[in-house]
Amino acid sequence: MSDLIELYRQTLRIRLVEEEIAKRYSEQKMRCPTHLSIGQEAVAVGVSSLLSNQDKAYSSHRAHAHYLAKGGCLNKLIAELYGKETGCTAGRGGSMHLSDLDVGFVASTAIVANSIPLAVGNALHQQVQKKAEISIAYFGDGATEEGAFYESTNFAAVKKLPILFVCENNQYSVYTPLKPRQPEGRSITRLAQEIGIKSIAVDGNDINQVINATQELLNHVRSGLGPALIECHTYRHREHCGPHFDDDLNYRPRVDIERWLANDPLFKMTQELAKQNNWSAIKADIEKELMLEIHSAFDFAENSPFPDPKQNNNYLYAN
Amino acid sequence: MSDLIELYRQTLRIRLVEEEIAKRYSEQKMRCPTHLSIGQEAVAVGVSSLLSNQDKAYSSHRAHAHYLAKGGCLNKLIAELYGKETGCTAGRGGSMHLSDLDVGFVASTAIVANSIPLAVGNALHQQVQKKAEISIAYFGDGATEEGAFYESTNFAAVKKLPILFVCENNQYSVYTPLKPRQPEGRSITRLAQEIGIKSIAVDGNDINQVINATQELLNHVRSGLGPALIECHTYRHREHCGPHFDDDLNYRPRVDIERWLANDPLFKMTQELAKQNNWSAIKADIEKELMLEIHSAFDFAENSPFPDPKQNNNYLYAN
Amino acid sequence: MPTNTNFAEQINLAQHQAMRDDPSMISMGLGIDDPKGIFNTTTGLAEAFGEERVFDTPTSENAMTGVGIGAAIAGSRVLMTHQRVDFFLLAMDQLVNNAAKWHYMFNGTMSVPLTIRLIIGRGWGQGPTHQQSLQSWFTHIPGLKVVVPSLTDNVGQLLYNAIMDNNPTIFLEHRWLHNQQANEDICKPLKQKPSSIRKHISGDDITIISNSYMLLESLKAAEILKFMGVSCEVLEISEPSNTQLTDVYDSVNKTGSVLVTDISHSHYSVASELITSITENCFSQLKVAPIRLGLPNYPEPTSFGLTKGFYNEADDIVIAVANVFNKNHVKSSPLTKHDVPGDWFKGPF
Amino acid sequence: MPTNTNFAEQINLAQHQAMRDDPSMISMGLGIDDPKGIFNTTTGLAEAFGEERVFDTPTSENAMTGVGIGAAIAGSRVLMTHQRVDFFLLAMDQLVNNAAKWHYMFNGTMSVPLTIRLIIGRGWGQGPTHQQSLQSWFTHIPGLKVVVPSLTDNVGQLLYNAIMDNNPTIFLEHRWLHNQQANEDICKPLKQKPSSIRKHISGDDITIISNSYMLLESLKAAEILKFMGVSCEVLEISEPSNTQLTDVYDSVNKTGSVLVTDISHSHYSVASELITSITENCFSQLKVAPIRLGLPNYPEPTSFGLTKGFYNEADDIVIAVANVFNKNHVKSSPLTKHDVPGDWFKGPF
Ligand SMILES: Cc1ncc(C[n+]2csc(CCOP(=O)(O)OP(=O)(O)O)c2C)c(N)n1
Ligand SMILES: Cc1ncc(C[n+]2csc(CCOP(=O)(O)OP(=O)(O)O)c2C)c(N)n1
Ligand SMILES: [Mg+2]
Ligand SMILES: [Mg+2]
Repeated sequence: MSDLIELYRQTLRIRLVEEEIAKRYSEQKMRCPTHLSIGQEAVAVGVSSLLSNQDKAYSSHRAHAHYLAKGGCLNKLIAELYGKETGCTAGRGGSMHLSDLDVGFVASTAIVANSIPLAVGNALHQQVQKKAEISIAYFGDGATEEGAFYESTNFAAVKKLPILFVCENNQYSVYTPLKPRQPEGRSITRLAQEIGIKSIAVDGNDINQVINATQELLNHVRSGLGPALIECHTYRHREHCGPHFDDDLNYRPRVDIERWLANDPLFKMTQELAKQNNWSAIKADIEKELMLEIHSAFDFAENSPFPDPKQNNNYLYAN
Repeated sequence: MSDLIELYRQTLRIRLVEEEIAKRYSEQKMRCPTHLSIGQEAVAVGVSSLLSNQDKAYSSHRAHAHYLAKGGCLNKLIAELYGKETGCTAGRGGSMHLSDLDVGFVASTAIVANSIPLAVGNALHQQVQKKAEISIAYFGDGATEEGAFYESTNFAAVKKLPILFVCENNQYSVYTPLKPRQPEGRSITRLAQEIGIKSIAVDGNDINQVINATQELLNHVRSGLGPALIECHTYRHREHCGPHFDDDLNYRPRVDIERWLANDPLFKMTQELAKQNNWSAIKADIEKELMLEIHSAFDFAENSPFPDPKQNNNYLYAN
Repeated sequence: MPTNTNFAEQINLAQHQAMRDDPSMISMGLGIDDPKGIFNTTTGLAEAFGEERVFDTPTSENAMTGVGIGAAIAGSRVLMTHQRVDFFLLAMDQLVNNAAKWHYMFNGTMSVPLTIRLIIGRGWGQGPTHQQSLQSWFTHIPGLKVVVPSLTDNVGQLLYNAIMDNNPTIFLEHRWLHNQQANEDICKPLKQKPSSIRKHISGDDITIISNSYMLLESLKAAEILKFMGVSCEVLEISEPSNTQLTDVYDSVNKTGSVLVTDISHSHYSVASELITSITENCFSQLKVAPIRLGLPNYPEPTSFGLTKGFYNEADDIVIAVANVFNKNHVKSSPLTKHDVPGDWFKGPF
Repeated sequence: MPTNTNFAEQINLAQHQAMRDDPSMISMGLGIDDPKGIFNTTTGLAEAFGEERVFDTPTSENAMTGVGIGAAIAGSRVLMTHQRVDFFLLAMDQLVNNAAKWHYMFNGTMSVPLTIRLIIGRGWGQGPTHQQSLQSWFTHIPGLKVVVPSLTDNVGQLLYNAIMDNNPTIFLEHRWLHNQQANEDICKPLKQKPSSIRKHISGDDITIISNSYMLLESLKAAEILKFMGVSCEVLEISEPSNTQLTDVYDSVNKTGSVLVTDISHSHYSVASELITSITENCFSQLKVAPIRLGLPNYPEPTSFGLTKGFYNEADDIVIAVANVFNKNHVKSSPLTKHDVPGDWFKGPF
């Protein structure tokens, strides 16, 4: 149970961070396209609970949860959204280019599927250099439509590279449902299996399922048997990019929305945790502590200076 | 049996054409990279026996057999190899850019897998315009490693497009066997199935298998049920590019070579046909007639003029 | 009373008209039938022409470009739309090896009536991979046509003609122009051929050549320079792939000096090409070295703090020109934030 | 007695040395360990360093480029090889959106020690999609280094230094140079820093700027022009991404005239950029308009008949220069067939 409390705390932390971002986004101070993970946090928390700082993760445009769950510095994340010198990339990359090398979160990128090959390259380096660590590639269902996904998984399978592919299938790419993008009956899991990747599909909102499947797959990957993929079915609560709810646009069936909101990962964990003695007090404490941390991160960001445009000339080339 | 004789004639025709190319290639008059299909002809002949001129085919760098089996003009093919004005593209494209629109052979291209999306686009046009015809995309095992193959088949499956994908799996990409390119146990057929394409694997050197599978798949495609793929296992006899045998380089296991040479499509057909009355006389007649046609095609090519470089300015843009 | 229209609306109109005029036309792209309709530029198309002719696609830029080319070769007229130039980098093989060369390579037997709309981002945190404008790449490739609209009055005409042209055409649309207002009655008839070079202001002292968003800044700059006593001739080149530059040479031969603005990196750019062509053709008339104003040689950073000064504005043009004529100009503070085109833009894209 | 070597061999040597010097280096590409060893440039590498470090790959140019970038970011030094530039068009997203921007975008915290060898085809039926040379594309992108070798004496040095450089570098190798002979003792030490601009012939009347195969033709042209009484200064620029052009400006300021040769299409090319930079910097010293000699604005046709005159040769340079100095020169017939670099080349690639 204490494990579950910690998982809950992690999940709630990401949720509260992103809700705070959403709340303040319209102030026009976080001036960069921002994709919230609200509703999908259990995937990142579940997977990361089985990783060490040595393991290296890459992600996509929707990376806040992956970054935070991996241990990425909260202050740097918020400062990056504000475009401040103290941000992950000192304001060069914004929300879609997060990085915290200290905890093995290498990078997220803004082009769909184009960080998948990078993660595979990381795994190639690990294999050639005989490292014990592994690589993780996070991406969405839309990314699996890119040739880059297919070519990368094929190569990882050929070389039996130490990498875990994590697909968050939230059924949408921006406003577009699966239908015009993938044929009826498509299973990303079975497809990956035929590519040559050990794969499991789970309810990504159920953290126990995520953890159990990840554990099984990591055993495979860490013993050098080759790559693996976990497909996590999940759902995003808010608009694709930006802070708002957008179901007034009617692009998602109402029944789906209701079903998935009822299947919210925090809600699910709470059902279990409510049995715990003293739960409401514990919960209140966690929330309070988290809100303190979060407010302090926003203060940090707001109070940090903008980088000086004179620095724009730095780092065009490495030495 | 008369069907089989015709199939034999077609197959032999392609074989003899290419052997004549091989014989003369070192004269340095056919000055363009040329990929012979010797050993793989049964695929093209079998598939084309079930197509009409309305059906539209695209192919790759190794396109002679596909072009000829579809009914492409022999004179224009040879003239193109010689870079003459009377060639398929009047010398602009060479061996890797064949075309004969009169018989529905739209084009071949030189970049691996990059004509597959074009064929799918052709099928899209056919579907939107409600045409009865279908499209065919020929390509090799190496081409299935390109994202273009994956993205194209996915889209064809989404839209249920009228297209037959024909994969000639000759186990090699240039000198490279499958091992460093595709994971052990890979089946292109099963992979295509998971992408959403009805698929069958056959011995591509057995023309009956090719025809039967193609017929089954074409029934599916022509009734509007969506795309299909046939994977034809086959083997190239000569070097990847150019006229020579190159097994002195030892990149292919000797046992494989022997097994596949014994499984030569012409050899297989002859075993059946030898039972026919008068077979040696029929065979001799066919050969004689074909050699006449072939020599005349080479004469045509040799006697045709080179195009005038002054024409290079034409057709940069269409009107 | 003339009705108001804007750039996005004219783009929308041109597509509606083309779809009506050619029943073989199809239109595809990520999100073209979604509730936002690609910044309202594709709104209503799917409803008007049906989902067989107007449809969303998988996220497969490379193959989908090939599909567009294949459909075009087969006889469809094809329009494809990408929300950013940057995403289209995945499709260079199809564009360059197939689309650009097809008509030529097959000796005129087939053609590729394909238009690809690419939207160029800028500011408000678009950052390194959501703001590139690669017109010099596209124009380097023989066989492609490249169109770069600037003003609401002819953007519809340019797009309509690009669609109806039987060649692969890259249509580079700047996000900051979408809200540009105009009266409908100044808009050029869609079906007329557009002129690829337009003179917006006549002048004697210097020729300023611009396109896309930089044209707006150039026009502003010319106004300011007029008050400073410098008479600018402002030319717009909307089709950089057109090699007929007589109008440009005539202007430079008259003024004897030229400044070329560019929306992309200066280095190896449209500006480089134009200055070289001008130098080759007007050498003896040039009084001073030609000037180019483009982006510096590093990617666009994301932060509001870092993008200050990254882009050239009217003031930068004024300063560069004033310098030639030994005058002085001091950069003024912008009225709106430097990273938005106006108050209408609230992000995120 | 000095031993003979050639261009391909020097490329091979540089790779062997780099693999030895950096145990973290890996090398991959289609066919690099095959019996032909990419025109003998990669022969022996897999044997010497093992198949973990030197390996063939699936035909997946786009993702494999990303894999190379990812491995480089992780700490491997990476070399990738493509038999033609044209195939690499599939990988522009990885190159431009990731490799070029990575060090910058992540504020210097990571780097991409990746070199990509791209071979440029020419003649003997290579045709429209086996002969493109896109150096102006690559050099337009901030953050890439671009190296274009010309001569056997420093090609090894250029490649070794490209590999050891911690930035993504495009190494554009012309197929027609592979057999270029030289004495080993003129070859520059691999581990010395190469100079990115070299003066091969000093002269007073005109500056000729070249790279890659065109340098050989320029050197021949300068010899002929000498007999005609025109003194040419011949410069080689082997790193077009290097913006330090002082040596070029000095030369043009001295001669007052310049001709830039280019192996790619003239339009929007390296030549355009150089002429613009030169005009900006040497305007007052220029006596005549700069001249560029590049490929015409259509794809390379395949036929022996059609490629005649497609490429510029020494004679074309001589004619262009002679014209400036009011002299006459008539094109002579070539000694070997126009579509091969010499008798050693028998096709097909
Ligand atoms: C190559 C490319 N194409 C299009 C886009 C625009 N885009 C940004 S996010 C996104 C949705 C991707 O969907 P998915 O992979 O399922 O991720 P999700 O947003 O659902 O988390 C798209 C299409 C892009 N960034 N890159
Ligand atoms: C994108 C690209 N990469 C590499 C090549 C070089 N190449 C030409 S043919 C070929 C082999 C392809 O193998 P496969 O698809 O199996 O066809 P096969 O030659 O066996 O018929 C390769 C790698 C190319 N033309 N295009
Ligand atoms: Mg999704
Ligand atoms: Mg093969």
